[in-house]
Amino acid sequence: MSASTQPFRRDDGGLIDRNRPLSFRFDDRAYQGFDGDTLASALLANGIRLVGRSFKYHRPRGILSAGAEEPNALVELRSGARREPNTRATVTELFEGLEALSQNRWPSLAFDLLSVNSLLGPALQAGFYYKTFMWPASFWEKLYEPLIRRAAGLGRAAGLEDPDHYEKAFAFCDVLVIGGGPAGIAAALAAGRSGARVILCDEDGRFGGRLLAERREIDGQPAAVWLSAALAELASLPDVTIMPRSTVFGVYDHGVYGVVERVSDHLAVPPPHQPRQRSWRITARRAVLAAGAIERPIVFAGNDTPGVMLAGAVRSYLNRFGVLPGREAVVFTAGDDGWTTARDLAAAGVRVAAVVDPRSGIDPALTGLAGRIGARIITGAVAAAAGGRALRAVTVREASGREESIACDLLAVSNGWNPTLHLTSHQNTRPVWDEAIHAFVPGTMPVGLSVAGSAAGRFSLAEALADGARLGREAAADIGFDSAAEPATPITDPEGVALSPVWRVKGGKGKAFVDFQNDVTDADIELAAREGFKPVEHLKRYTTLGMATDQGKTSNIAGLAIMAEQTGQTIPQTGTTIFRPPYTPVAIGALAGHHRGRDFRPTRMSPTHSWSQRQGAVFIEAGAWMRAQYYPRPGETDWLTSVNREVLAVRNGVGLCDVSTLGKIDIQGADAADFLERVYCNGFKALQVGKARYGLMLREDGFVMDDGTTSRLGETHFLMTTTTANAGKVMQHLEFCHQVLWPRLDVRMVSVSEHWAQAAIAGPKARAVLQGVVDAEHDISNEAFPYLAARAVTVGGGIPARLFRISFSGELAYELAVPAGYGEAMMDAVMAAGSAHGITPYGTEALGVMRIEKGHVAGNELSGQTTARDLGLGKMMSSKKDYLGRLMARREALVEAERPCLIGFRPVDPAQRLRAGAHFIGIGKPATMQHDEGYMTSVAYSPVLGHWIGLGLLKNGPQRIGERIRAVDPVREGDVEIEICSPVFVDPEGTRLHG
Amino acid sequence: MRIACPHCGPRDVQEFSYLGDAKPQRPDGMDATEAAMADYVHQRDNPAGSHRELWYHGAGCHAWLVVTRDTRTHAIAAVETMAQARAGAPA
Amino acid sequence: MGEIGTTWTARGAWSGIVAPGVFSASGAGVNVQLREGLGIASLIASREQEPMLGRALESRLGLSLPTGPSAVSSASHTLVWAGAGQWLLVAASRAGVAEDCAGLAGLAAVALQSDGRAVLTLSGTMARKTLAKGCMVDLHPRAFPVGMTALTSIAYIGVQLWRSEDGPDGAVYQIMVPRSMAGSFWSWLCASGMEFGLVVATGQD
Amino acid sequence: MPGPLDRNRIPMRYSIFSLAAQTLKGHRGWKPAWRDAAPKPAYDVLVIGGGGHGLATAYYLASQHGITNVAVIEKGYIGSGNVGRNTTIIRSNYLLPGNTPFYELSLKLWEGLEQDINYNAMVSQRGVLNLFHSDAQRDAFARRGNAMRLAGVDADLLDREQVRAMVPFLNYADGRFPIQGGLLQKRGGSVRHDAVAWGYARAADRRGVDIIQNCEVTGLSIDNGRITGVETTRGPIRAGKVALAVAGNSSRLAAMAGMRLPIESHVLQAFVSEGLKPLIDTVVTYGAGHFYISQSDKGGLVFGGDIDGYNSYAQRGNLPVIEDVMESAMALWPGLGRVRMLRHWGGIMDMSMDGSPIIDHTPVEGLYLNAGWCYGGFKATPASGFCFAHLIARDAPHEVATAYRLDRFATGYVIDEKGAGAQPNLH
Repeated sequence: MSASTQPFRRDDGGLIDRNRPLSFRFDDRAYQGFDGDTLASALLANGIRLVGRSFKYHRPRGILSAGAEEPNALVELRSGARREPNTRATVTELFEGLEALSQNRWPSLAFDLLSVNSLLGPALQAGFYYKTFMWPASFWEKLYEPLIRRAAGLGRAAGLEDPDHYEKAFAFCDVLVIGGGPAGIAAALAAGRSGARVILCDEDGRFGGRLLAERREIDGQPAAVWLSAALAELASLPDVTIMPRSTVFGVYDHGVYGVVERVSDHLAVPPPHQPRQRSWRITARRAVLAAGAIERPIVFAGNDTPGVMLAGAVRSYLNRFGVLPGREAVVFTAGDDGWTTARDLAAAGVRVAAVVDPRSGIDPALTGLAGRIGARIITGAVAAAAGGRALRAVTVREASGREESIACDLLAVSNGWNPTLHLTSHQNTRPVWDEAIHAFVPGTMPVGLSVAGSAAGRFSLAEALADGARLGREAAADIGFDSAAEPATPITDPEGVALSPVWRVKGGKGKAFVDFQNDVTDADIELAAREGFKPVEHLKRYTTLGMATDQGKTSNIAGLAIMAEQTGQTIPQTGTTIFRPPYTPVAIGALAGHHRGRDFRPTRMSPTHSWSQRQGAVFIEAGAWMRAQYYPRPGETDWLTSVNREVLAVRNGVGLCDVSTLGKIDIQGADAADFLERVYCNGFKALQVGKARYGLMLREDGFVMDDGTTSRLGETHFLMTTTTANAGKVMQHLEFCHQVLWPRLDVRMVSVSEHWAQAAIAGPKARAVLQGVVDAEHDISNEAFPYLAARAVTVGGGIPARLFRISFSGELAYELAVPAGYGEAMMDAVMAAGSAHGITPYGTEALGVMRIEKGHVAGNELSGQTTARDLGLGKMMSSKKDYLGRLMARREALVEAERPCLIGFRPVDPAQRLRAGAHFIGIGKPATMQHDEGYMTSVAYSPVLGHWIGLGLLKNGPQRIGERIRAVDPVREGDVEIEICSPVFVDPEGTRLHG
Repeated sequence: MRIACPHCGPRDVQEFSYLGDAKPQRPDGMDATEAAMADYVHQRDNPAGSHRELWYHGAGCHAWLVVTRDTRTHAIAAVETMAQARAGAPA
Repeated sequence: MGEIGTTWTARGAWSGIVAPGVFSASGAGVNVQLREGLGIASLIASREQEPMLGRALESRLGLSLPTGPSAVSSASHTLVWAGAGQWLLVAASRAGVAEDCAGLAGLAAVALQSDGRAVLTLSGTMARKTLAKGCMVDLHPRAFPVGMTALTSIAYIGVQLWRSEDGPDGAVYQIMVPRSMAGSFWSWLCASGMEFGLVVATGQD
Repeated sequence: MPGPLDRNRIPMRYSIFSLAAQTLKGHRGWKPAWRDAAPKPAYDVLVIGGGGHGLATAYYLASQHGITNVAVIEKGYIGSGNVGRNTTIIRSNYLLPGNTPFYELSLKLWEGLEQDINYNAMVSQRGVLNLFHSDAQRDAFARRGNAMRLAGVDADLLDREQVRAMVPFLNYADGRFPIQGGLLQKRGGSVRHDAVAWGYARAADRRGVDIIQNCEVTGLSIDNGRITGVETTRGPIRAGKVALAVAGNSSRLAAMAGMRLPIESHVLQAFVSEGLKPLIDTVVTYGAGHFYISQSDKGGLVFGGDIDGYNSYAQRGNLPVIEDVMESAMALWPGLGRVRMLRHWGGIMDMSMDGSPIIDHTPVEGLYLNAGWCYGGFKATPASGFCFAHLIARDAPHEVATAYRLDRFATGYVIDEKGAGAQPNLH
């Protein structure tokens, strides 16, 4: 395959596979690139310069860099539900069929109507919006803001459910090496040779870092030779893991690193069962940061014109991708490094019109090079670039002030490099200024992290290799992995690193950009200084400098330098911003992993779940559980019909309900009773063996925490039940009480919630049914097994079970517990035994109706804001013992007479419906907060009474039975006259219970 | 963040839940005063620096632990079981 | 099961959740053996009775009580550390576990858990890589040798896992999760292991 | 009434006209938004803390009470605390009578803020929608919505279909915790957070308040139980009254006066996505996890979740909570999978024992405390300043802030919206 369709592709060279052409589309036109290309290199190979429009002014923008720092070349990658906005073309590996659209332009990239903003530019300076759009106030939401919002933003999110899946993973290592360039590889080799477990990550799909972009020699041979040998050795070390396409995005406490691995992003769609991305939590005892450095642009008029490119990026495109970023180049450099670009351009056949360098006394080796490649040397600076959608010429100003225009389609800019030290500041430590290299270098480091090579401001290849080897070795040795003799550091070819940075060239015509992506100009920074936004955080927040998706990777320093110039301070006096994680933006899906949709959190299934399914249950989420809500029968069209039937079946006959979800805690020990005395507000010492008791637990602050029945199975053996919702919380609480408060108590506890399936059998015929289930040797007659009896029995011919005579419904009722595996068999056996009695399965709705009919409190009343007294349970609070919450429950506010207390309600007009959440207001009183007397906690339709009933908390409630009041429900436009009544609506004498 | 559980070894913070300052001691018994209890329940030193605090290894061994941690840096100086903490606590 | 002369049928913890089969387009990197019918009891040593408990178990089962996070096994029983002063006794058959514990009164608080756990054995060349997608504990062979156990959580589900042995394809892990969350655990395991290929079998070993 | 002003020092009013005029002059005429003042030896009132609450307090001392011999001292730069680190939500959807009128005053002040302080803080009343996922949650939201309506606050209880019509892109298909409806406060919304600090600073400065940056308090001068001034890194400053408005650092300052507070400092993380074209035009909170999300005028999705849960002054958190937030995001809104999180950061929250704030005297005469804002401090900024200024000026609480007493933990008159009890990390 020839490169003829790619006019800017070099004939040979580079790390692309010319035998594997790939088709792709950009803005709906078809192009070709090669395997090994990035989208950016493929676009450049096809002569595409204009790739996007800027954020505020909609200026035409091209490709600035060849890496993750790219501020301009952001595209919408892929289409439909897979569309990924703001994707950097420079790090997007080309794949067959890739589709990308330019963004932030309308109607088209070449002709963008919003570029009119450029004309408004003078008014749209930093902070302009703080100064206007204030009148009239209502216009903000109606007019100004919608306009601003529509114009703002970059790409368009897919807006559809992401079809790909993600996962998480956890890894551990002795030494994590971040960055797979020469320093990182040397570090991984040194650590790996010692036997340490090493993980080497690089964001690129290919290891080698800058070596891939440079024409360098190591030990007298092309660097590629060293590189392949080093990678082969790493691959041979069993405890070294190499992770390509893996970005270490954040440094967290105690050696935890966040890493995102782009498993399938280099493919059109993920292969079957493969995630798109995987987010890793890597725990490393030591880490070496070898993330390299990021080249710095120079601020001058028109510096954002497509065709102005970082000089190092030019070398990447030439050498790694075999692409000519232009045909007529000018190099503008403030250091020796730019001259290398001139050399490489010439070697690739690009005409270098001039090398512009403001420095005097440049190394003659460099100036000699210019002569050999036929480039003019101009001592001066580029003051402006012109061309609009593609660079046509640059204005060069000599030291004398003389200006001339030089035609070119590529300007390579070199202003030195900033260490990629972002990760070092993730724990809020600040980088420090190194005057010798005119750059910030890492300051105080996160514990366990060291920095090698360019990331430490040691920019030469020789330093990278030496640093890497030394730090990799030291990191391993630090934790006990000693290497044999240190191998000699490889010898590299010479390189120049002299630099005298130029932050800004003033006086050119047009806007000079500091932050390309947020369209922050030098004038914006000057304005910020004028208005007093001088501290660097103010500068950043006022101008939005460094706040774009690139977090200012190419802009922060120039911004600081210009502010320093305005305030007459140095750069370090002006300050630096700390970089916040993530290093590069991370897909939300990746960090969520498996946990979305149904898998957001585990679902707990009762051991009788499939039995309920077979009975046709409608299920409902109840905290972590799925519970049977009701069991509709054919012909029942609404839930209330089903629930009414279930309630009446229980009240008139017998019903069966799964209650396995209750928390069950086995408590044993000589002091178990004493322990219960302290955690419950009511007494437990006197509870007889074989009996159950209702217990109420307070928090230490005196409010009710949880309730449940606790049974004494033996002298030193109790079984506590908790509410479903609080099971875990109560277990933790009891462990706290035992381990922290009262370690001297001889008590042991363990959750047995999962082992037991439990069902309530309730209704006048419950005993008759149970007698057909419980093995005959157990006498469960009313005399032998009275109310609140709790004993071990057997069922089904010897299966160990527990039977409790307790009732939530107020009926004669039992709870039967069997090992969970027998849960469904128990339900079947109870149904079979009950068939003659018309037994009916009932769900949580009917359970709720019956507990409201009986005035029992549940979750809506146990709100954490109620006291025992509020709930009518004040008498349970013992005065004879110390227990959790005893003293705080006595506080003034908790015993105030006026506190709303639990009471019952019924509508004066029985046809009217009640609603939980309605507030109580006196008849004739205005519905205002001042007249609010409480609220309805729970309501139900009572099929026994034939009308709605409610429980609620009302000021002086118990003293007001018979009084009428209103249940006001403005959010549902309800206002119902209700009568205050006893909270026990059914069988207030409790005769059914004892039947 | 990692916490080295004395029973289980170093584990991710995700396995633990936090209660707070380990210093306040519950005024136990019938003689305790409401004021002392209110202080125990509500008042905290809340230092910026070394802090002895209670953590619960809920997703692990269910042990309550005393962790000495710097609230400015999150650096952990010690993790003790309740028994160790009591043995080492100043009288 | 069916240790008792009952007509009731017990339902396994994995029943209705996962059945034997192959879950993948290709490959068989992960073997899952669903284990039903184990006897499980939690033992918490009574105050100052840990040495006595150890001796009782030693004489009864020939296993010495682990004092740290490890598991010891005989042909029929495993004792797994489950927190300070706590263990799980895992018997190959649930029928005998109550009897195993019968002599421990006074030495330990015993609570049966046989039906409260869903248990599986995970092995295969990709077992560790699969576990790494949810397990927050370092399972490298050096960090997690044969016999080691961890109480931890995977995908927000509490697990007890131990490396029971090394087989031909490397480490073999035993994993226990709460019965009520077996479905969610399988959802995670299946999603995590599919790329390597999961082969599920039932195991009465 | 405004105090005496130095007319020459007043910067010009901000308006479309001044902007146009300055545009023609190349913006050369803009003056500093506030003076960078040096400390004077003494002030009538010294406000410690140059965050939103401190600056608002100073502004209202001047504008409402004519007290202008006031300085705000800030250890770093103004707005460096939570006012510049939050998720910018404003609302007054509170349940309890101790809270609702206060937050409603705050919302009313937000509604007139820009005209009052002549600074566009982009107060955007786009609505705050709290979703519910169970019957019990619906009942609780009905209770809360009704409490709001009784207090004169707008509230609408939406069913599932009404929610779907408003935010159709959420997960209504296979959510672990299905969306059943929501409580909507239409007047809630968001504000450009930094602008609040700058706007109050500029407005206070115009009324004569000194704003002193890089001035850290190192000690409180207390004489016979009465405050007389403070020691700072820029020397001692005398003051008749000293007002603490230092959020996460409240306990550290209180300790200088020998006080312990019912407060723990916790880290709350916040997140922003890359800039996107408009996706969501309201604030949504997920009721089945801790998660809230909105979109800034610049296009970034701004979102957050639960606090990390441990005491921290580090202004940063850890991965478990970050992942929890992302999982909630995906559970609620599966279309976010390919949207990228751009930055995350943390703030220090002064978590109180009942989840509600304190605006009160302290046992030290002349020393006033404004603290315990938990993670709700931003929305409270105007009313906090307004009521704190009232307390300082008149030595009596403002009528909507009478419940925010320091002694309420001893008396039991706690304001516990969640019913979580005296454990700060559960609020």
